[in-house]
Amino acid sequence: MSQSYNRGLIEDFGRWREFSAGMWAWIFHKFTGWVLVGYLFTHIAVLSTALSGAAPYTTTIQALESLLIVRILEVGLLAVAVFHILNGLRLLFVDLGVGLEAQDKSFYASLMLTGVIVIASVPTFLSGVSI
Amino acid sequence: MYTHDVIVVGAGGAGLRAAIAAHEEGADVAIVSKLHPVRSHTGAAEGGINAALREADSWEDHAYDTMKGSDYLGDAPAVETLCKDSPKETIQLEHWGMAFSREEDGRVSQRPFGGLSFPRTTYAGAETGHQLLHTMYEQLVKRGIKVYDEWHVTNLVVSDEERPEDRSCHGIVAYDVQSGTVEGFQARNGVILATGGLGQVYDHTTNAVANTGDGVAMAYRAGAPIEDMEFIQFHPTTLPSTGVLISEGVRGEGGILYNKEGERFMFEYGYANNAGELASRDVVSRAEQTEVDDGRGIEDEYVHLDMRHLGEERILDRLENIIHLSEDFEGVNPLEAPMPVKPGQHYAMGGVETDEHGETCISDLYAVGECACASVHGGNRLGGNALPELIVFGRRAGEHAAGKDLGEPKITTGKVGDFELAEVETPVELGEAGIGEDVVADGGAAADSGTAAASDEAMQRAVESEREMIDSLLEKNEGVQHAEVRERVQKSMTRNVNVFREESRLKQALKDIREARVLYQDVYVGDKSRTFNTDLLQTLETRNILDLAEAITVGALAREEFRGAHWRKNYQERRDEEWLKHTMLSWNDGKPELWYKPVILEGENKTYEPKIRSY
Amino acid sequence: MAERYTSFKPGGRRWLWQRLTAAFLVIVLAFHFFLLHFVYHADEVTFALSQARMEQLTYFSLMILFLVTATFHGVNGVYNALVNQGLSGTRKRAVQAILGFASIVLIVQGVRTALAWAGGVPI
Amino acid sequence: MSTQVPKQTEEEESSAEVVPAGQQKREAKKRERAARIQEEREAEAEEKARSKDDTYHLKVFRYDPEVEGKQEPRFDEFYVPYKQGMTVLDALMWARDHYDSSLTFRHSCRQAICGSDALFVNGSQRLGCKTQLSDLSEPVRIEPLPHAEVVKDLVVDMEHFYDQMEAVEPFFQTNSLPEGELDEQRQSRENREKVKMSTRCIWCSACMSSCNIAAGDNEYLGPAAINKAYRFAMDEREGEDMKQRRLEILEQEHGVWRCQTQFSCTEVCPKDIPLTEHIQEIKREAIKNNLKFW
Ligand SMILES: Cc1cc2nc3c(=O)[nH]c(=O)nc-3n(C[C@H](O)[C@H](O)[C@H](O)COP(=O)(O)OP(=O)(O)OC[C@H]3O[C@@H](n4cnc5c(N)ncnc54)[C@H](O)[C@@H]3O)c2cc1C
Ligand code: HEM
Ligand code: SF4
Ligand code: F3S
Ligand code: FES
Repeated sequence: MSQSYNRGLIEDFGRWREFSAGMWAWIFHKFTGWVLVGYLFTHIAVLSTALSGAAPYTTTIQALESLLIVRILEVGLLAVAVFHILNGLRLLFVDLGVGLEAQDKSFYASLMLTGVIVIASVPTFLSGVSI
Repeated sequence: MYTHDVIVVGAGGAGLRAAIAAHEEGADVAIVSKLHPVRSHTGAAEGGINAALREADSWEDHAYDTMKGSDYLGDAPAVETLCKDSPKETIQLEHWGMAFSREEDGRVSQRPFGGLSFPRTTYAGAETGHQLLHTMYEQLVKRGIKVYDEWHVTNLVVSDEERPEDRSCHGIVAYDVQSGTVEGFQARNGVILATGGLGQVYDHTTNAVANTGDGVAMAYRAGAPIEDMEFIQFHPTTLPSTGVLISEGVRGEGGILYNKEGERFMFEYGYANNAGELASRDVVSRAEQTEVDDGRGIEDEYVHLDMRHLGEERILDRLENIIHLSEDFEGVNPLEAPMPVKPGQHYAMGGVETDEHGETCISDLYAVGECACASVHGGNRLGGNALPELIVFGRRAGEHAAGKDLGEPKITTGKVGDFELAEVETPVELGEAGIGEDVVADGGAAADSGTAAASDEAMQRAVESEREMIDSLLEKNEGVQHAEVRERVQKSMTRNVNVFREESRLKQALKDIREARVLYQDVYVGDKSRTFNTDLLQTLETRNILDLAEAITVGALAREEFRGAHWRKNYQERRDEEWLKHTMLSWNDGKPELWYKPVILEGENKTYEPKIRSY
Repeated sequence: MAERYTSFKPGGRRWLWQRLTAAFLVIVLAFHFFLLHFVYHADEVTFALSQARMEQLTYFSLMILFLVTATFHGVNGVYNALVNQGLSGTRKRAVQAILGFASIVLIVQGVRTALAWAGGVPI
Repeated sequence: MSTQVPKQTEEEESSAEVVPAGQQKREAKKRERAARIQEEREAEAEEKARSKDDTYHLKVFRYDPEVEGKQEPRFDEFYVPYKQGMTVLDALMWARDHYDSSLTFRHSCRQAICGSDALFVNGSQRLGCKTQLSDLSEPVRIEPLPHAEVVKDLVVDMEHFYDQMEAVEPFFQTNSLPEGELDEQRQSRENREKVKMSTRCIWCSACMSSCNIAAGDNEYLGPAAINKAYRFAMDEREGEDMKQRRLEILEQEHGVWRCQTQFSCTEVCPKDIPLTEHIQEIKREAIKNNLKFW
């Protein structure tokens, strides 16, 4: 072959509109997984303030928790976590060979359920925040 | 230039089997194929492989059925070889892991098929050919046999003695589709042609686009005689837009054929008052064609095959795959509407004349599979007899080419013994138009055989002339394109040399072919690229289509009788006294030469006396 | 040609552990979220409350286990994702080192914090 | 409507070689006639396409490393008259035979068995011959398979796919063949049923092209090759020891563990092979197999 044309990865992801359920599930799962590790690290970092004693810890946490933005981020985290859990369960079933024909439906179900749970818990998450 | 002991052209069932056999005999073998092996049309075969495997069955019965099916135009030594070897070869496939359908006890399944006295058609679902092709390709991979895929073979390199029987084959010339280079492939021991069918001679066929009969045409032009070309099998129920086959199962379950007026024509017009839709393939095909010709076809093209009355449940249960075929390829849901069907070219019984080792009269040149004529199918091929032909004769040719002693063949090749020269009156000149002045060089004749040096030189020259030919095709900037030429021939063949053959129409076809040949003198290739130039390849193929269309028509015009698949309007019966012989054509200085040779009816233990072919 | 003969050890174990930790995490993470956001509300979090929980051995060990599994699951997940995108050779080894190091830091820091709360290993 | 690059033809005309004088006159005449036929033909085609309001609008990817004007990939537009039952492949053939003979694509069987015409049609991998135009929205966008290098127009380089297919020892192996050349190996109906779907693969590479993992990791065996190995690993005729060996091959670094169950392979497979299911089954077999040694 004299020459050939490689369209490269950029173009591939230019096709995102054409991705199917399984691909979206994969992308969302990836994304949420990364956010969760990221959070895990920050979470431990914040909690580490406890090492310098009870007072600094309580103030840090309460200062953070009183911020609306933190609460909103927490709702986001919940969404991310819930989706990752639900889709994770979906994947576990897929690994066991259960319900493969309904894989797209179970993905949509995970999305929907995530939405419902997140909306339902907004009041709890936002309660007591001082604006 | 590449050099191997044995070169196999084509990688369908026949080519693969030949390569494996030659390899097992210790030869250095390579396959050259215009398609990657798994793309070969053997994959399309559905029905099965006939083999007498069971205690209650015998190869003798299989041979009897085959002779009868051939309408006594098969040669007994070839037929008997086929039937004797088929069981062993079929089990060989099983040992290679082929996924045959199975019985309760774990043995391979067999089913009944038209024209067989015992259910001996061994099958793998409705995809026997696919399984066979892939199983054999796997064995090729296992053995590491070299495949030059997407190399289009354009010519044979054959020495140029006067008589074809004295010639020998040195190798081939091929065009690399990806890069556009022309190379020679020298064969120390032999070249095996396994290029498959020639369905593209017609515009409506169950064959693949790649089935352009290249091997037959190349061998023909190199001097090997071609045999019984007029015998073409047509299948009555193929989808009009693609030629996809709708199996006989639909009619077997009770599907009904209707014409435009909604009449059940098989009965209403008395084509088959007893059997109706279940009459034999050729009867149904001719009935459909008559309806269309008489203006009772839908869109002047096809008839309807209706199975809705069978009820959804029964259809889903037994004919589910038909629903998919009709929806995918014709866009018709057969649960809601009748399926359009029409007769389509299906199989070529004729081909390059060979003996039962697959060798042609040119030494070191072999032909196997659908491109060859040994002859096992004679006037008509039985369903399930082509696949065993591939593996039985593929193996034999491979072994013989690699040097194994298979004994003296009983079938003779070339103009020897009792042959009979003949003439047929044609309305136009036959053969090459404008010989000697055209860009398209003749059949690769080259220096005499003998020494290795002479062979090298012959190869060189053949490659050179092929390069020039291709360069000149690419350099030309105006003229006609192959699609135009091809379409003309295909249309005329379908109109005139179809299931019905009458003198005036056959002559018309010859005139059309002549015109197309003249037109082809002006052919040019629009695509100037060297990379994957399918335009160029199709232009080369079109030349083969021209030569073969002519051969089929000449044979059909000469044979004044009704035998097997060959129907002549004014000769409505088989005429054994005169026509129990093979139609042969030799390419003689650019012109077809007609001759006949006797059929061999003497088998190993008995002689097959011609009987009336009725079932 | 796909490389068939490498020194690579079949990836099956890490794959299996990813699933096993996932199954475990479903329970613990749900518990964790529920406890810290629904039972105790976010604005009520204090050092003392955490301390009270941490002083129980079961809770303490559950949290340590939680930390370890989550770290494995998360870091292994990230590693897989990178490898799937064709990471190999030195870069792969570098990533292994970095991720391994980060995991250790995370776990050590987490354990130290837990110990600070519990005031030593609770017995 | 024809999309041949006009500039290029002109250039070639001027650079055409000089033909001997004697031949010239005759050729000129022939050429004239041929040109006329060609023109009539194209005019007729256009006429036909226009007169029917039922035409399909195709946008086809074009690229040719050698032809000026095509070196930069582009899309060409074709209008093809629609006929009941017309497939994407039929439309491409029509466009090639009536507008632009250099339009290049692989095809052969026209019945979904040779696997040569997997294309990217309106955003998903399909066989041209098995896709009805009437199921598609216009314009019908036809591109070569993603993730593969384009050789020309719609033709991609398949070598890598073949390599992957052949890397899994894709051939039957057993240590216990029956003695006699006429003795079959026995296989239960259930077992044949189990491997049946996996044997249907036609090597079209649609699955491989659709898999994001295969796109990211070129060494990944890919769904088709894993399915091929599954076909043998699950065939009871091969025996346990062979199965071990097959699992080892599949467990290689770029083997079965790479699959992230995206399901797109299963969705695009024209032969309806449950690829993800087979891949997952192999993963579980591998785990079971490994656990045995713990
Ligand atoms: C739809 C259908 C159903 C059928 N069903 C049955 C059945 O049930 N039972 C049965 O027994 N038979 C059946 N047949 C017939 C049988 O399948 C064929 O006769 C047989 O497969 C032909 O095999 P082959 O190896 O000769 O050729 P093919 O499989 O056609 O292979 C030809 C090979 O030659 C190569 N080639 C061609 N030209 C060139 C060239 N110029 N240069 C290089 N390579 C070239 C091609 O690439 C290809 O690899 C069926 C046929 C069709 C069409
Ligand atoms: C709570 C229940 C959880 C479940 C059921 C779950 C499930 C899964 C599964 C099955 C995978 C594997 C996907 C694959 O390889 O195809 C995965 C990947 C991953 N998980 Fe989780 N997980 C959970 C919690 C977490 C947590 C708490 C974190 C963060 C620390 C996390 C981070 C990740 C990451 C980073 C990946 C890799 C994503 C990728 O492929 O890029 N997960 N998860
Ligand atoms: S598995 Fe399906 S999609 Fe993949 S190559 Fe085989 S037939 Fe094509
Ligand atoms: S699309 Fe790819 S990720 Fe797995 S399920 Fe299919 S191989
Ligand atoms: S042309 Fe053979 S699969 Fe489409």
